Amino acid sequence: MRYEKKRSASRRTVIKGLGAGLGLAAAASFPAPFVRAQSAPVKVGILLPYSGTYAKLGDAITNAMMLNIAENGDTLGGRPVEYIKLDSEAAPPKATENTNKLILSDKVDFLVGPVHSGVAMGMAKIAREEGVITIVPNAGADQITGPLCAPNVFRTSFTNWQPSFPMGKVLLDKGLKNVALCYWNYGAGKQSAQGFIDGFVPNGGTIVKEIGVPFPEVEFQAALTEIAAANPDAVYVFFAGGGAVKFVKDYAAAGLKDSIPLYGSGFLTEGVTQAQGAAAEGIQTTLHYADTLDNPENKAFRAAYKEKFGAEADVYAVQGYDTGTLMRIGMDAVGGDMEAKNDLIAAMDQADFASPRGPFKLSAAHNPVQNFYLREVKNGVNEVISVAYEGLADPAKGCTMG
Amino acid sequence: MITLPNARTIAVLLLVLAALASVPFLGDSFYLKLATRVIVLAIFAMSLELLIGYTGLVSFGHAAYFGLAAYGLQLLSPEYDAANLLVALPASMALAALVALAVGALVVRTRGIYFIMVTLAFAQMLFYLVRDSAWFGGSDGAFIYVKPVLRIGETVLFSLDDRTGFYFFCLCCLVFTYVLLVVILRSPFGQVIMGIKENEHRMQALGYNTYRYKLASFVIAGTFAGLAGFLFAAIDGFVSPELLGWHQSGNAILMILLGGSGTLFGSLFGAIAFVGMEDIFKERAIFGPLADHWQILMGVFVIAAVLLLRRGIAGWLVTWTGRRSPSLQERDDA
Amino acid sequence: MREPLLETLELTRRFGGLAAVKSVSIAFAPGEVHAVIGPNGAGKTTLINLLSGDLPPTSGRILFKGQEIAGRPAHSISHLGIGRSYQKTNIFLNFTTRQNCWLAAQSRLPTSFRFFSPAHRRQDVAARADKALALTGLEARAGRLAKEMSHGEQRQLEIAMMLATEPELLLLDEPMAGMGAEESERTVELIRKLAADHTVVLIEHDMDAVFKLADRLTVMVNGEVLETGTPESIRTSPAVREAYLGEEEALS
Amino acid sequence: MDSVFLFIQILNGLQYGLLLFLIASGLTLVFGIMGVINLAHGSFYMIGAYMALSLTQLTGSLPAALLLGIPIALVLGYGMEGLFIVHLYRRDHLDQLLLTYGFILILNETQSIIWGDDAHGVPVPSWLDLSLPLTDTLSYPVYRLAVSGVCLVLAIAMYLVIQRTRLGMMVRAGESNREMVEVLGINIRQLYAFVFSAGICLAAVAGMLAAPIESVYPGIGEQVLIISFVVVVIGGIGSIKGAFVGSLLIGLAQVFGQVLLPEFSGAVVYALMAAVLLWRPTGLFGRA
Repeated sequence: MRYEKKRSASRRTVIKGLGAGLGLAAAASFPAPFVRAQSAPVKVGILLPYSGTYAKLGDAITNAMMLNIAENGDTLGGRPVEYIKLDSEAAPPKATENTNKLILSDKVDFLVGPVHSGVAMGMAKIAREEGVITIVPNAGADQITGPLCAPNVFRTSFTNWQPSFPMGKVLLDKGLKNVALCYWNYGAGKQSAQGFIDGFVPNGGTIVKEIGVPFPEVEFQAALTEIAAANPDAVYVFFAGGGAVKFVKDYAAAGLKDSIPLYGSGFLTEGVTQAQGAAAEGIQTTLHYADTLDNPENKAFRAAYKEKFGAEADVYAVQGYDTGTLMRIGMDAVGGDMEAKNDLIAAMDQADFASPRGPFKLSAAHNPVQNFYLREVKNGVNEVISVAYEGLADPAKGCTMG
Repeated sequence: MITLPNARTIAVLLLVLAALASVPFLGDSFYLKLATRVIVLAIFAMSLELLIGYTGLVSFGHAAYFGLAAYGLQLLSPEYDAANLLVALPASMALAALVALAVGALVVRTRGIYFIMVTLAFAQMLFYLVRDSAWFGGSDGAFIYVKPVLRIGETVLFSLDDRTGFYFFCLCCLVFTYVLLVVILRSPFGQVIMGIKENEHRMQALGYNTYRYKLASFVIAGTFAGLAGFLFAAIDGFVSPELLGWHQSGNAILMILLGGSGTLFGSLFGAIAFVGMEDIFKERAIFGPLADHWQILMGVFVIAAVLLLRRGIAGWLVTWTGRRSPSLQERDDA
Repeated sequence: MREPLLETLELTRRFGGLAAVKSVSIAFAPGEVHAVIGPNGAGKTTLINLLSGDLPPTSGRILFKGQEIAGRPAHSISHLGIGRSYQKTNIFLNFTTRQNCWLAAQSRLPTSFRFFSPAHRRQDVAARADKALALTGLEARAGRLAKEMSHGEQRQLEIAMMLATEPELLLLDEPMAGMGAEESERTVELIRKLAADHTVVLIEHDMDAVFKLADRLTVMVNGEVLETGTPESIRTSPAVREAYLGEEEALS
Repeated sequence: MDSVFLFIQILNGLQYGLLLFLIASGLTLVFGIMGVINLAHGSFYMIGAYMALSLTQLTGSLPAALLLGIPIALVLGYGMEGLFIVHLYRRDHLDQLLLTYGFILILNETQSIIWGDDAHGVPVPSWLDLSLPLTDTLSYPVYRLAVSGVCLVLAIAMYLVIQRTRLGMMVRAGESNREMVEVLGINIRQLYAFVFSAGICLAAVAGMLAAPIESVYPGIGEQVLIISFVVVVIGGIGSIKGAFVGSLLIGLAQVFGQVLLPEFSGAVVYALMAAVLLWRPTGLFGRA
């Protein structure tokens, strides 16, 4: 891994002239020659979706992360912070190009992003090669902190496997032994399903039916009919966003809600209960966060977020907020000296703090070790019922670190 | 019919080529990678231009062949070792060509709007197959850990891991593609496909089995799209199913629009403009808060370009350099 | 009569419910100029389209040299030695005149799947193209873009392209349509010259031209053959007079 | 699978197919009659869905929202035709493709600005918010059946308009022969403006009717666009009958693909399309 950097003051002007002439110029800003000093801003490059389906997540993460750093006087390790935002468009073909831009052209000190797992893969590829400290604030692809894990790559969210794993035990405890699985048949859906299976089958549960719906198809009638035909004790699903809204409503409209209880990974009811309405009432899910978590950090965070942005914080905001915390921990440890990168990484690696989601620390693979909460939708709110699993770490299969 | 570009146009092209060739000497790895990407996209657009500009087939699924060859490299790369360029490159292009042959055999029987939709639909089918089937590494994409090398026997002559070397390799591929396509267009075969674009019915009456020529053109275009896809995968060593998606096909068409349909070299300008354009629209210093909604700017620009910039950058260049090449046909006549 | 070069048997083509060509049986003898005349909508152009393979017949047979060709695609019929010109000028407008003829001549190469040799260096193709240009008197126009030529010249080019494919049988669909008197005259001369070593099927509205050129005539009305015969017998046929002359006095 | 569930799956497929028909019929009309390819068709489906959201909030009832939304959609279509599409009739398909692609970008981002990026539910009208029990566990939402009914009525109405009225005669003439329309003294400009507006309106109505079923979220339009293309390809361009049959086939293929070939269900409808093309290159009811 290369930590040293080459910088030349005149380079940018040369490129600017030539690049503009050829139309190649990344019309990024061209600041005055970099002054190597502790007072020079820390550059945080943010690659998140600001357009398209995932724009809402990108905004929440960005807002909360900036809120966190603003609470620290807009500094990291005593240095001011400069943000460089880039729209990822949730488009994997552009992931490496955008990452290159932030790392090679803007020379960011920290790289934050993305939401989409495909983009995360492209980003991780470059981040691993260039060695820039990277924090993934959402994308849950297991590989990032699995086979692709790297000392400079951190995650403040979850692996797709994580939220589903605790539910296996929850269902068995309720005596629900025959379960049908239904999920979007793509990376996140399959990994989520695997998480559930890992927590369910070895403990004596049986998967009576597994239904993969082609992503991002939202026509669920066929799947619902299959579920009804299998007549399981319960159904466990992975859907998110618009698909989650539709599935929950369709499930209720098909009359299944009263006969076969519906469980899911927390994204099923995250940020969409308004749209789901009455159909969501009573659905239980597991996630590493709930809006109603009763701890002082959460209350303070939610109040501050609401005051500043006029909107309720959500799980994505928490992940963004903790991204800020993680950067603060690292930068405080080295007093803002990016040259002390190994120390910085070591400090982040050892991070152990009280997050709005509860206790937060990192596994050897740099994925959060965190509580998973069993939640139930009551009056459109995900109320915490219990801690379904305390301090769950991802198995990080294939990671050779630590 | 195709004529060689006139002296002034050639001079401009050589200047651009020289400018491109000088990029590695700036010593900036970001711009080097960006320029590599532009060149690879230019090859992609140029391959599509053979269909759109010279055979009259508006394919809206060209990314399928681009993406398949990209996956070809991924599949042929051992996890801890480099693939041999001499094997992986021809094999990936052959994969693209074979699939183009199978799809083409069905789709070139259709025309016009029908052709557009059918090519799109087949590309989507391939997209879903790559994304959902177990062979291709899943919906999140896959890595090529070690870049391919040119190896004869045990001797490694050249590795694509060398960014400068790779850049010149791509530049050579671009020049090679351009020259080869010009040669093809000037050949009897080239005359036939241009005749088909101009008036397919008459070509049939003259005794040409136009189906076979259109199919051949479709396969050649798919093969060169495969070349571009292979190189694209080698830039950063990352492939994703979206490389086959319809947005990617749309981008290639957009490059042709910007560059100007009717000249092969327009594709290069189209690729440059395409890559530059987005960055400009995303620039807050120019567009202020509108930059946050850069897709609106992009949309307005595309619409304006269609309505006003009829012949693209290349058309403008050809006019500027004097004599208009007869190969530039007014779209109205189509 | 000699063995016909081209023969239709009970040839029928329907468009929806409408039969444009109804049970048409005509024999075209080798070496003759056979004109097909009839009022608008008689089905003449549809007949040509069936013969050239531009349209498949609904039923019936077409025999060329005794071989069944009904339903074959146009390109395959062209290669048997049947060339056609179109009533509506059907040329490559953005190509030069010479390139138009080149493309036509090139179709006689065993294959055009040649990717690397420059097309314009093919001497055999160039020779055929130049010959066709010479026959039609378009040599001086060889370098002009087709779309920049006059209507009459475009009509000539239409015929030149057909000739560049060196056919044995010519299907001429109103070669004089829209031409001035002088141009018509030249075209009549050209067809006469061609008739020396080609069989010609001619559709034409200009009756002067038809009677100057035709060895035999077929009169079609409403998709059916009314009568076939020599110019003399057609001129004097009461049936033809009744069906046809009522609307067109020119037949004298 | 026992016969009851088989029957239910067929019902699922037909019901989904009817919804697809509503979207695809507008597309095939515009393709067939005007020869224009409109990539933004799906975006108008999306606009319809969002209109249903806002207008039901405003009026409190979906039928009222429909009554308000239809004229809005017609005006949007009329405006787009008059300002932009009109320049494309003599251009090639490449330009049509790009111009309407530009519209996708603009409309998607506009949606994000106006309505934000949240997912929203649109309530089913209370008098239709019922379910019919089919088995012990499974029942069928009445609203879905009602939508199927509306789609059927619209299909029949379109058939009658096209086969039996003077307007339909013009449409049919335009479909087969542009010159003939001019000869008949029909104002082709007006005809095109009407057809395009009607096509956009059908897309928007589909979006409005589907909103309570589908929910409303960003990107909803692009998904239906490509599947509608497949419907049109299978049915044959310009054929309403083809769109109808094609929609039902796709609906069934989608459902049974999921049940029988779950691993490749995403590709099943395209495989169906390939099979139809092998058999009939111009679609089931397309003209050669």
